[in-house]
Amino acid sequence: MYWPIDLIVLTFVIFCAIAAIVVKDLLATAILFGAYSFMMCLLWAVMGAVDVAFTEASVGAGVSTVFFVAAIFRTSRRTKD
Amino acid sequence: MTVSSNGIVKKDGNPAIVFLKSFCSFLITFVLMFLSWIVLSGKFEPLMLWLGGISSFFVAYFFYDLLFPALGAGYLKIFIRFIQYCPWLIWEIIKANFHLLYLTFHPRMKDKIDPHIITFKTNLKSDIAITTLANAITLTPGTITVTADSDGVFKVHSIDRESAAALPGIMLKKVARVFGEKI
Amino acid sequence: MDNYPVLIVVAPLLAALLAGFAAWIEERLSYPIALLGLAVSTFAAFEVLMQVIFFGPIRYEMAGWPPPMGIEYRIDLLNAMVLLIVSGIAFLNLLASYESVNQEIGDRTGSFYSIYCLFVTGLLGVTATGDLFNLYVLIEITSLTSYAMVAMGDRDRGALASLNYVFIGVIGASFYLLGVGYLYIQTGSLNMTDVAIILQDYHGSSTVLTAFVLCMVGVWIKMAFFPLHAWLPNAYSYSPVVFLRVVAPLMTKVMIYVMIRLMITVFGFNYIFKTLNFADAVVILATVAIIFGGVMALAQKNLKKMLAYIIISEIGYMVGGVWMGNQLGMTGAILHILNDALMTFAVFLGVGNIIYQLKDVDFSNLGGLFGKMPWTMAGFVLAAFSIIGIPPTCGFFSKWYLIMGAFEKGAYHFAIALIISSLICAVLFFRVFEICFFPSSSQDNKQKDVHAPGKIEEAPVSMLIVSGFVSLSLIVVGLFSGTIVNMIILPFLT
Amino acid sequence: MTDLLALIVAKYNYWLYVILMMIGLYAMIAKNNLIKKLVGMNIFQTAIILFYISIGYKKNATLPIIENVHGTGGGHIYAIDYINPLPHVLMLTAIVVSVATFGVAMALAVRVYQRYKTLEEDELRMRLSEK
Amino acid sequence: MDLFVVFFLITGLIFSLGGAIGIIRMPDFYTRLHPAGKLDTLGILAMVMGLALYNLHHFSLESLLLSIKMFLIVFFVFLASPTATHSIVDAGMRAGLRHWTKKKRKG
Amino acid sequence: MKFLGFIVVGLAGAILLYGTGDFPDWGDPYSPASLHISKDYIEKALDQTKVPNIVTAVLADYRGFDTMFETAVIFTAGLACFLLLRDFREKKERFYRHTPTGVILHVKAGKKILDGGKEFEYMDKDWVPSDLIIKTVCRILIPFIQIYALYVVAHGDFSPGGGFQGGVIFGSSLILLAISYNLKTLVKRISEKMLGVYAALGVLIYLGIGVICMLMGGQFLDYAKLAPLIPFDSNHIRALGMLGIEIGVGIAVTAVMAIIYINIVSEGRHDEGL
Amino acid sequence: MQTIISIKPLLAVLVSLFVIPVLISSSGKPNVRESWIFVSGVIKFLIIFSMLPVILQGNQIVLTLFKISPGADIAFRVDALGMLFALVASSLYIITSIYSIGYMRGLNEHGQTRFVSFFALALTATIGAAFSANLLTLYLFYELLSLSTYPLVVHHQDAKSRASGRRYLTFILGTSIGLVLPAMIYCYHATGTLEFAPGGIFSGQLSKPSATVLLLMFVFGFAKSGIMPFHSWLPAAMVAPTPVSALLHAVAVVKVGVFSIIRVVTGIFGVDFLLSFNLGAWVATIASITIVVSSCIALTQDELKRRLAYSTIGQLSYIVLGVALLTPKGMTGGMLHIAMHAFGKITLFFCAGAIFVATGKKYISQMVGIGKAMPITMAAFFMGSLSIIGLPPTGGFISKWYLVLGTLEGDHMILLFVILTSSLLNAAYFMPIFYKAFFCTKEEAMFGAKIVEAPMMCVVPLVITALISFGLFFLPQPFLDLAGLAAKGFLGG
Amino acid sequence: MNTFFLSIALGLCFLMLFSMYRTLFGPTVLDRLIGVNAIGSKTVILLLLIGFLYERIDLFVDIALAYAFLNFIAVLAASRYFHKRKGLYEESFME
Repeated sequence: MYWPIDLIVLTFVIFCAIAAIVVKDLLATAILFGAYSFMMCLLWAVMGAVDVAFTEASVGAGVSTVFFVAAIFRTSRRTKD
Repeated sequence: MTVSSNGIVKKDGNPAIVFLKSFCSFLITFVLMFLSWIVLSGKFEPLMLWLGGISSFFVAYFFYDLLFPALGAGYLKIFIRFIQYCPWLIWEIIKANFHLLYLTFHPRMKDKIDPHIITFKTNLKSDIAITTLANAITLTPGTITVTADSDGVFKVHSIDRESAAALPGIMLKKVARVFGEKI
Repeated sequence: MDNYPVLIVVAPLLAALLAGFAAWIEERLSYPIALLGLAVSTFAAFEVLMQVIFFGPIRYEMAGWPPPMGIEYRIDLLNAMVLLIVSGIAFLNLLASYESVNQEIGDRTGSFYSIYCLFVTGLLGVTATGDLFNLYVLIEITSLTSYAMVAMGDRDRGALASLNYVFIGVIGASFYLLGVGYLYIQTGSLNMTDVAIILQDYHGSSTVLTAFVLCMVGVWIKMAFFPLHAWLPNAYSYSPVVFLRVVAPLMTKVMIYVMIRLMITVFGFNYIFKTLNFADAVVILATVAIIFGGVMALAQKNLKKMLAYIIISEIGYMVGGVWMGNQLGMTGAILHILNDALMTFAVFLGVGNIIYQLKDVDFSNLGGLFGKMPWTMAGFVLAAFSIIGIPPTCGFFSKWYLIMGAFEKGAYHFAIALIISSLICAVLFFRVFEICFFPSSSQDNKQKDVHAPGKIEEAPVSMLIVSGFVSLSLIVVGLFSGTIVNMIILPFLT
Repeated sequence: MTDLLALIVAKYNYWLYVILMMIGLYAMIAKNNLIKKLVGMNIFQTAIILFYISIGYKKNATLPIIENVHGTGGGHIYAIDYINPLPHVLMLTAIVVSVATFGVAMALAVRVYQRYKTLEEDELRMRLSEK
Repeated sequence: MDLFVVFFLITGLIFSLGGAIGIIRMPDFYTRLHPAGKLDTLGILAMVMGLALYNLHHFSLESLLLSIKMFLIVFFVFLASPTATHSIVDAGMRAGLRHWTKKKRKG
Repeated sequence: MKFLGFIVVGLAGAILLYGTGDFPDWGDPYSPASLHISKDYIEKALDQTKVPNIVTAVLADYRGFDTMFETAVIFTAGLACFLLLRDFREKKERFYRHTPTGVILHVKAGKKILDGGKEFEYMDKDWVPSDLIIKTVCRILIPFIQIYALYVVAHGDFSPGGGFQGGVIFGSSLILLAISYNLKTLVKRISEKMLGVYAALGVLIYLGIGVICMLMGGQFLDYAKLAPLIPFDSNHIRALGMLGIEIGVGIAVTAVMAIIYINIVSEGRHDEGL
Repeated sequence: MQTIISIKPLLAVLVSLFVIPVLISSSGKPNVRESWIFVSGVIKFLIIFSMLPVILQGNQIVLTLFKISPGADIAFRVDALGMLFALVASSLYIITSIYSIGYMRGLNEHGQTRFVSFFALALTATIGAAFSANLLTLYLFYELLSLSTYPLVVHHQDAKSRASGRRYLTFILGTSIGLVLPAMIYCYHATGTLEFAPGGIFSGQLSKPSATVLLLMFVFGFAKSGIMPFHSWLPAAMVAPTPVSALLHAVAVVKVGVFSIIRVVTGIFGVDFLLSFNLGAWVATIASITIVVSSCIALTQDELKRRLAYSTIGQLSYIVLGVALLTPKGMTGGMLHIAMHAFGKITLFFCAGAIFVATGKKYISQMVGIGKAMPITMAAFFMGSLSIIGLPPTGGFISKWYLVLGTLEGDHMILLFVILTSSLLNAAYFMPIFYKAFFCTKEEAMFGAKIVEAPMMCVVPLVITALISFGLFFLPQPFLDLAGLAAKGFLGG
Repeated sequence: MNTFFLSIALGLCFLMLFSMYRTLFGPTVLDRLIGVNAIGSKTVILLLLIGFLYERIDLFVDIALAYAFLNFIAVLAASRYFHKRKGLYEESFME
């Protein structure tokens, strides 16, 4: 029933994933990765996996991104690819 | 009673009064937390209420100084005045948004806008007042607070001239009134 | 007491947590706590093995839910044996490594013991469980602890090696998880026996085939089977000795166990050797692994790295034996799990003692060690003989069965590879012995200057006792391998 | 045409999960930067989660949380009305594992950077061979 | 009642649309923040209000609490969104991003 | 490497796509996965455990053993970060700022600033004053986030969420404190030692419940055997057991998230972060 | 024929194993240490000797230690052949231990404790191999022997000895792991047993080609026997101290190789089986080639010990040849040659060692006139070489006599020719030594009056062995009986 | 009403595309941050809408709330980076 939403969000997810690994700035990667997690969370919610969505929201969007930024803060943003 | 920049309450003065003040602060936090719990939970079984009580106690015990670092007398007053201030703010926000909507959809948007940064100083003292004003500025017409420091100096980015012209103006007065400060 | 099966796993976990506590409160307590936990675990494993031998397989239902719904521990002979190996070796290693930990880890020993116990918990859980997903979680515990431990050893290169290990490890575990997913979508169950029953109707399904391939690739990555081995040498050679001594013997063996478990219990021999037909290819791969590991080991200049490549070679033995698809090969592989665990442990105990005194095990440093650490080296020599496969050490007997299995299947290339690998091991170890035992007098003087004479002494007694015990057990196990085969392996296989 | 659409609707989730997984795997194998690899790793893991959640989904079913507990005495619970909860459970665990791995890997990356002042693999290799 | 709901939702959608378009069209980072920070916030307000109203269809204590909970989101967003905006703008300033000015474009 | 990557990826993708061939349709209610054990879970969970959220019931009860190890994984991660990064060595030089005047003092290694120096603030070379607005807003928000987190922990039985999610949110609130003020504030409020102890305590609660069940004569984690210990509500004993372990998970996760964050962001020095 | 279960074989094996810790613990006190060695040697000999009557009555002593898998246990069985070999080895061990005291102290060698410990270990392995009941046990002790002699070979720890040690291991371990192990496992796989049975264990499982390959794998695999082309470890191993060369590389190690070949040929393949495929000829051919070639090489060697080593290679092949004849006389002769050659060759090595101790000379060309300086030694040397050449009145004559009879019995004229030729060659490479030693002018003599006999401890043993090999001509009884008994057993008589 | 909600949800998805554009291509990191922030706020609504579609709004409110919190934290952390580390690199081709 919700497959249009599902499909659109899934497409976004794939865009985000590609962008996250192509972009040439690690902070941007971190941010895109956050967006990726948001999308994933939405996707789980659409598919009815509320618990997973909740976890993904709290982990992917919150903690993971923060860890990521923290790690970049302590290392470097530079990347060649 | 002062608050250092790292958020730890420094207790000076009479220990009894300090304790009383902390306790009041704790109590208010507790009540607030418990109310939040009830709103969130929506269950009135004894177990849940007990859990809520414990949780609220826990949060209030460890973090009361965050919510009410300096317990003044007028919190209730401020709260009421803040409620009164809200509708006005919302109205302002809606106005601002229509303005912005207009700008956004305008075909020659780039002629309409003229971003620049203005700086002004206010006499607001308390953190909370400054923050409220800053957030209000951010939410209302075409302006975003860039920095606001504890001396009350604001740096504002505004999207066009007329938005900038309105500052600080009436908003400052309103906020100052809410928090009982001099302008 | 009926709760022994779960006690095996829970005791180390409890010890890990209490050691973690103690790390903050009174750090000296951590060591006895960890030791106690592992001792309890070993005892429970021993009890379970006895029960299984005399009364047949044990099923333990977690939380009292019947198997397909809940998680169950299903302990049969193979399980019980591996459990005893794992807990016993972990316990002995801990017994031997008090001084070594103090020397290497320094100011956070409490946490170290905690993470060590967690690692052991993971391995034991992997071995004991009868649930596919539970297996994954426990694999991840072992992996995570390994990542941390590998990075702790070498301040310089450890982190990088560990990070590469993380990538590979995650790919491996994820492949396994995917495989489980493919199984789940086809069967709807996660319990091994349950899945096996349902799978019988789906032998032709492409999903099951994919699931099988994925599971195997995942497990192979984790065990560092030949084309997927790249992580192992670095990861092992940079980890601290205490950990090395337990990860090198146990990690790969437990993964081999997982492979056997998947092959026997979940997919079934009929499926693998009748429906599918790439067993020969895997045996060839194993052959290549054996040769490759040996050849690479020849090229190494560092004892740890050399041993790491030998481990890769040994993995080839076991995988080849299992995929031989006959009883002899399987017997050999299972016996080799035991033997290889013991002999790798023994050899690394020796290496550990050397490192305790020398800090470095490049070949150039080892001159004349025998004179200085005779007991250590005696143990090392025994272990080396076992790896070469000289009777009556245990390494010979598993090789015996493996070669017989190869003959039975007609996989002569595998048998030849085994022989060649033995020869290579002989070359490798005698090269080491030559340096350690008979330093040529001309070089002797130079090397004496390197570590001022008399500075190197024998390792602490606790290390020596364990080392001696394990080395002797190599012979004992070798001599009683007939008993082991008859009491444990053959009943399991038939 | 409708058949094709039906097929696509029936399977696209699985196909897209494969694509996602390939992206992650590619990043893990071929990217030069260690943090990029980490991102790839996470994408890979999420792809698996997507796969599992897709298994669990059922059309015209509701969430696996039974509503109105006190009212259930009247009606029986039918499995077909509820989305399969088991994959969700498994994936909760998997997410936890992945975030734990992620944290540890980040810590490792910080350590690597402390030592070598770079996170690029080729530069790291160069540093190693210099030594 | 439904009419209100529809109205609120549509209004919210329009505001959000404005925000989205603004993000695309605005010439530089600082100006983009204006629609992003404000229009979206108001969009959320409107839409949540609509949904909360809809939720009150079957009026009960539970649904009332639920609606209050939704407003909690709004309250939260109203606190957080300007702060986030401010934080981003501050970051831009500190990062040394120069803002777009009319003069420059002409010159 | 790129080429190899393409080959491997292509191969893996091909295998996986091949495997999808025999899949049941997406969302098919009659797929094997939906018919076998998940059916039992859905239909029996409420009766057997009195927990309406089937996911929680399965997570914490039927497959509670998994979840225990999941918690152990989290604990491991925290421990690993501590072991990997924690650096007890003192920095070579330190900077202190005198709060009232803003004068910055430079202190060499080994020397300590006057102990009564409450007015001195430790700082790093990339120290910036924390932003007033952010600070104030976060100050207000953090208690609410925390009560929400606790709510999530407690309501794992009825709504999505549970120990892990609640713990993560609570941990995030601590992280938020560190971001909006500075890391020292967080470390002062909840010491490293406390975090370590909490992390172990959380898992220990979980494990302890399991062991108590065992001591009461049941299987490991068999909550039904807890009934004699709890005087009321023996009908919901399994739900209560689950609540207990959710609390344990929550504590552990909170502590571990804070540990990981603190260690990563300060390279293990616990002095200065984002 | 009775089968008696007794613990004596185990005791015989373990005596010198258990003495090792004692040796190590008394490493600071040489006298105590050496008396222990002597005591253990005597005990061992006595245990073995006590079994002799039982064996001579045609009985067997068996003992199973560990059950590994059916048909392949760790087990001992004492039969005539094993008894013969064990008797020779253990008796010579006593003598050698006395000799090594003199030699090692005379040269003031380093690492004496290590030396004697591994020496004892090597003897354990030798006796174990002699008493093995099946191929698995034999292989076990064979490997143990290889490993325990390695430290003895590299005893000097210089570059040369390390190179020799490497060569030694390469050949011994390489062949045993590379050839014997797979062959053995194949046997077990094909037949399900590895027991040495009088008629062999194969009963039609093997075709001729595979049997040939298997036999060759065994024969070449037991490279300790010095069969060409896997012989070159033996001359290389001569860098070891002379007691090692004497006991191990003239008696224990090489004889274990030969002994293993005999065991395999008779116990695994069985005489009938070999005859039916005419496989004995293969082995005989290889042995003949080895005999002739090694004797020729020996002619060219200048270093005394190397010359003896090549002589050993040739003599060992006599034994193999004798067994490969597959006739009663031939086999008796072959097995008898184990004993005869042992006593003869050990005398020669003792002499070489004594010369080295006394003069420090290794090369024959440097030994001009030595007979006058060391008359006793050189007399013993003469006696020993007579035995090796096979001239009466020495024990060597008897075994060679039986060999010749064997060739006649089997109608192998070429082999007879080979034996005779090589005896001539033997004479040709020994006689120049005497010539140099005794027949020289005063001017040519390289040794002044300073040079006297080696220490007492060196001289006495070599005299004893020389006398024994002399005495064996007149009293070959126990050995001859044992060899005959063994041959009868193997031929299914 | 469900159809209406669905169409609103699709509309929001469509709007998300714009924000997504900023996130994917936005010249500077901070532009991406804006995009993410905007996506986050839309997702909150989407979650609520899905809740209505499933008729289980009580569950989805929790998620939405958590989502709002955590989005805020993530954005704050990312922007906080720039408070401490200067420089946007040579990415600034936006003029």
